[in-house]
Amino acid sequence: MDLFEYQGKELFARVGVKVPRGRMATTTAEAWSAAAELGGRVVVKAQVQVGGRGKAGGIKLAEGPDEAAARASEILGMDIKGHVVHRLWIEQASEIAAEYYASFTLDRAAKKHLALVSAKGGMDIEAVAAESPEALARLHIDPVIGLTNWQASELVYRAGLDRATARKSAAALRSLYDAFVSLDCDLVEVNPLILTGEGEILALDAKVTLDSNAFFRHPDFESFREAFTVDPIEAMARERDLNFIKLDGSVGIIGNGAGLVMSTLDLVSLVGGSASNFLDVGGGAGEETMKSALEVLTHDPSVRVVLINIFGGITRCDQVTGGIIEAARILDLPWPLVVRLDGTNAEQARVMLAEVASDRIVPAATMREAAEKAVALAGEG
Amino acid sequence: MDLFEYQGKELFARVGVKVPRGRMATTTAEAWSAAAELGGRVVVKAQVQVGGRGKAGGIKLAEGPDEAAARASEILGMDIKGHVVHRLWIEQASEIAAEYYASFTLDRAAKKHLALVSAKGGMDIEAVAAESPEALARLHIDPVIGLTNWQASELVYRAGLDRATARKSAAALRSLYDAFVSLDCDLVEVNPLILTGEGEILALDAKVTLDSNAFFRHPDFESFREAFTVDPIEAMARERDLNFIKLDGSVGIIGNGAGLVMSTLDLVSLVGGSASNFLDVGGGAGEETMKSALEVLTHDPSVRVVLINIFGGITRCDQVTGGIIEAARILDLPWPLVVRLDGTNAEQARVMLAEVASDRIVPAATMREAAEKAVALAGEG
Amino acid sequence: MAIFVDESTRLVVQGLTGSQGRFHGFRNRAYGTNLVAGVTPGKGGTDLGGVPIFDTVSEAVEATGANTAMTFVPPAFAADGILEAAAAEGIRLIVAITEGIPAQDEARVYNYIQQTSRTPLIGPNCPGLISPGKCNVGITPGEITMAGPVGVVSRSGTLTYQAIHELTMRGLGQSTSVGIGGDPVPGTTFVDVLERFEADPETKAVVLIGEIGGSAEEEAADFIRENLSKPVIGYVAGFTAPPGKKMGHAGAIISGSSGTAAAKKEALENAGVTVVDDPTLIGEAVADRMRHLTSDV
Amino acid sequence: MAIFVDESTRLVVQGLTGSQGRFHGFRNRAYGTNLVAGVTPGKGGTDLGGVPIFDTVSEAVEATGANTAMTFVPPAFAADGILEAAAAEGIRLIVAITEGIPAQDEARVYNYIQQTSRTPLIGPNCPGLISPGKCNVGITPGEITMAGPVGVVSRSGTLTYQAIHELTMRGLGQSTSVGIGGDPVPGTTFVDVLERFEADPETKAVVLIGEIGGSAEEEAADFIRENLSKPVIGYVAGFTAPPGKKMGHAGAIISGSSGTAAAKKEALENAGVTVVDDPTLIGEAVADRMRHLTSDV
Repeated sequence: MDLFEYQGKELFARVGVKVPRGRMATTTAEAWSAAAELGGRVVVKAQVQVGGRGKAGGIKLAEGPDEAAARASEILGMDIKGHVVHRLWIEQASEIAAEYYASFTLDRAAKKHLALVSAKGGMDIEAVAAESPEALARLHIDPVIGLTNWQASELVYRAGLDRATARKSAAALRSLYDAFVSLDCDLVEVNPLILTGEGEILALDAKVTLDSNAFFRHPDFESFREAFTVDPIEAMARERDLNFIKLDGSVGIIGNGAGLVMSTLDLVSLVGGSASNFLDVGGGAGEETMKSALEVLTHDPSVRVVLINIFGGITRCDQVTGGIIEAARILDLPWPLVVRLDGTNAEQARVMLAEVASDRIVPAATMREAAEKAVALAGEG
Repeated sequence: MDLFEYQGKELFARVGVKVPRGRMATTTAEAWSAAAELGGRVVVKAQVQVGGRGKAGGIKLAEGPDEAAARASEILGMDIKGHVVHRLWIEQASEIAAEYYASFTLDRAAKKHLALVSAKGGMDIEAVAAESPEALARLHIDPVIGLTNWQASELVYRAGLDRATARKSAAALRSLYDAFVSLDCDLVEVNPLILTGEGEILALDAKVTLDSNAFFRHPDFESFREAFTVDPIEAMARERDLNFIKLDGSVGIIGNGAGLVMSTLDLVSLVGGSASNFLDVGGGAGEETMKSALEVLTHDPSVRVVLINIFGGITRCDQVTGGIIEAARILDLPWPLVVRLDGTNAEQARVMLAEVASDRIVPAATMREAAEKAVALAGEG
Repeated sequence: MAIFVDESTRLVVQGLTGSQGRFHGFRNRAYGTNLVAGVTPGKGGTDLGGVPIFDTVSEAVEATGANTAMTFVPPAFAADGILEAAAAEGIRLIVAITEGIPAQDEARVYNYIQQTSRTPLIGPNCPGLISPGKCNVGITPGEITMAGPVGVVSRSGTLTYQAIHELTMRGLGQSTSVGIGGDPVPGTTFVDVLERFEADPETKAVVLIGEIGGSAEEEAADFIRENLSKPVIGYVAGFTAPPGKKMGHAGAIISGSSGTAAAKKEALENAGVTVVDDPTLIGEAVADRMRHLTSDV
Repeated sequence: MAIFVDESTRLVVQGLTGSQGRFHGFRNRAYGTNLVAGVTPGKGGTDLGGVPIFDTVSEAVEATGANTAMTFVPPAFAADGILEAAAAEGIRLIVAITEGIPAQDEARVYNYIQQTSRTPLIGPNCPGLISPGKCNVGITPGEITMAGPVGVVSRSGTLTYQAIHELTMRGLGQSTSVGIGGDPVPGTTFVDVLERFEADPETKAVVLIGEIGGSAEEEAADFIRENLSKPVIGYVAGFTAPPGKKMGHAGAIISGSSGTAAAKKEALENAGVTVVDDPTLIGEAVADRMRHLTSDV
């Protein structure tokens, strides 16, 4: 789960990573109060999950509350690369002596944590890596013992950070790494990490991706979701424990297993159509799950046909078919169904399906045939 | 540093190992107040660093403050195997459903931590190991990752602890291990670790040995020393950073390096004498250190002769000799010195020594000769 | 032969008394797998369907000679369970079915096992593996498989079944089918499995099922080019997946420009792999490559 | 030959700019050791007596080809420094002189190195080692040594010098003298060193200096009986040490009935070691055993 800057900074502050003092605001009035409370110069920052906020005019300096409110009114509602600004982060302006870059993530190929640190912060790190690779220190960290003191120190010296404040920088890196591990993050990226005029190291930005698999250790993290504007259909699917992602096409897809569903999407595209969603009912889906999945899709007006692709393992095809038939009976489905079933109890399921086959429920023998029929019914292919 | 039970329990409570509530007392009045404050039945326990307190009458139950004071007056001043009782620990009496044994230490041969857990607590664990080895679970712990949850659980089941409360026992073992590591202990031993009538696990005793090398991480641990009655000569030596241990004989020993000093003790014994101490001046000792060491020995009335055995490495023999000559001049040493020097600048030192040689300063060519001369001068050999 | 599991497998299931562990453990036994023990702390000394339950893996191993552990322990306890299995002397393979283990736990456990016992770990978050006719450890439906010369290795679950189905439909049996799982740090990679297929005389061709995210397919391609003498038929899912969205699996995500299906397909093709765009063509492609193989011989 | 250090040693000193590191580092250089670099974080780019200083060990290794690290870092930072040296590619030996490292740190560092780089570590809390005439890494006074056929291994510092002195006085030179240190978890044990002496053709006999505490001498005895073809002369200090008192070294303590000098002497004698009661007899004992050796040949 990708957090907003203000959420990341809230977590940073909680675990001891130093950040400037700040307040969240959703209105100009709140922006005024936040600036008044913080005192002095403040920065008004659009909270959107997209890069290039600054260039787009989403980050502005203000001398006091009135100016902060004025800037807030300019920024709220702004559209930054398709992201509308609903929230602001108002924070004390920092005096910047140097801008660094620091991130911790998992390097899947090396199967170790990867630290990236650079003295060239505040700019696009991929550009730094391409143009001045010597300014980017890379170091693998063994997750068994974590970031050692010598590694933090090595990162500081190799990245060419200010030597006089090397200890403080190393300590800041250790505290960022501790945040990365203790908060169960997939990514912690701070750009820029700044050296202030007083020689302090502060995280001026916070890009934090949480691992939702670890939420059982951090039950309060669920509340971060509230800040996200979620597609209502995705929210409905989540409530029903269905793995749903909205896409741009017109063929609704329901399948079991992420790989099989992705593969179905690809096949639909290959035969000239396009999927309107990714919907994985998971392992062991029965009648209820199928009804539930179909009901979710009835709320998506872009769907013109639904392709159901099930390979029964734990999942029993006969149960799935029962759910489909039941749903078709009670839900008044607005579109035709193309159904392909294989695996556990498929014979039986095919018999059930044959009995109800019509132009609204179309059986298919293979994935390919199912994709072709669905795309034809969607009027795409 | 071996702690008293009450000190160990203070540390346990600090890091979350559950112990009965208790208070320290050094007088019967304090014992009365402690019992009154704690309420209910209490146990009055002699604080001595020796096993078998209970059998010796050093642990007694009391129904209330008056009885606690009475028991305290019986125990205070008692001599338990040569240890006089100066302190008491008064704690709430616990209802005991089962007595376990648990310890964590370093297994030097395996170079890993070693956990020992038994369902047969409250008795001598070496006897348990000898008589019913199946009742003693042994498990090595990799210090890199520490005690894992499965290991704590395995210890509980292998040791045959109560199955209904297995989770609590495993949690107690983990918290004891955390104490062992986070407090930098050489040993944590709890005998008995009890299961109470309410199903709680409590440390009813606490044998804790702290690693003094780690005191830089725990500056407050130094204060534990105040509770120990220290030999005044040892205290003086400690102040001067000399490594001194009092022994029973009459030949004072000064040397550089623990191995060489031990070896000198052995040689004195081999030729029929006995050392009155172990005193290691360490590496790089100069004039001041030698004077300091000799001065410490002047306070020990059992010394009849002092053998100085130096092998110069970093230590320069001429400087050592300078210190000896200076000390002999100003300190009015009450005993003769036998001096053996080898290594760095020994030639020069022997010349210096030859100039002052007398029946009070006796040079020796080898360790063996030095030991023989010293023992003869002590009137032992 | 076969790889990882066969008639000599003696299986202990961690979490056999849980609903998932019980269902699949006994399904494996029904297939013919030698299920010798279950482990559930606190239930030691009991028995489930004739299988003895132990409190610890090491006791199970001592008592039953188990050599393969399958983990159905819930995510919060799974990392610890895998460490326990890895520490048990005698366990030579761990299959972790559990889905949803935190990534930090997986990274720590993977590296620690590599640094200590080096016990092979398949998964977590995987369907397990099957050597048809010999042994099934995991959730693969045994009915759709048949014994034969094709090795299958896959990051996906049901897509693997689809591939097996296509093979079986064409009379192409499988030596072993290994689901390595969809998490970012799988204990066993494509390369590890390919190495074993190369060494297994029974395996004549390999089907590799990849998906978006990470660089496992690219590493497999490098390995295939350098080390594999057997024909490989590939399939990659996720050509139409949008960047930045986790497609079900924690590992299946396109980050920036890396991890796309197109790049993976290209890498595999450059290594001589026949990559099909449609999973229903897998069987045909394998048959085709194996025909050439036979005519070569 | 010689073991661990010789003419090919390229030494980097961690903490060269500290008073101890400087004194001994340059003393080693004066002896002839190839001191190529120093490491002190924050002082990188400077120079001390012609030796370049680096911020990190890896930079020192890259720039100078250092292959041996000696650590004089203070106790609070020494464990981290040892880990740094162990992680540096190219470092094949670490000699940790630092005294007073917490036992928990030592245990963690020792096991981690064993599980990862496996770089040999001598010490901590040791006098280092010397191959007379070739290389001195540590605090052994080079003047008392001479090159020759006797390997020396010891848990003690000055007692080692005493032993070397006795050998040199009798014209018995040393191949290498290794002080493994007096801490409870030495990185290198008697057995590790004996193994190397056995393999070193230049070493014809071995002097082993033990002391009370632990069971290292007993393990050495087992190893000698099984594996050593060369004569071993032993000495054990601490016959008169009282139980329960740390005799200077953290490791030198008799606990209960174990770790006594008498038990160690007996174990060594049972393994065929000539154990002397008086360190001044070491030279004579070695000469005696070596005479037999020559007459055997």
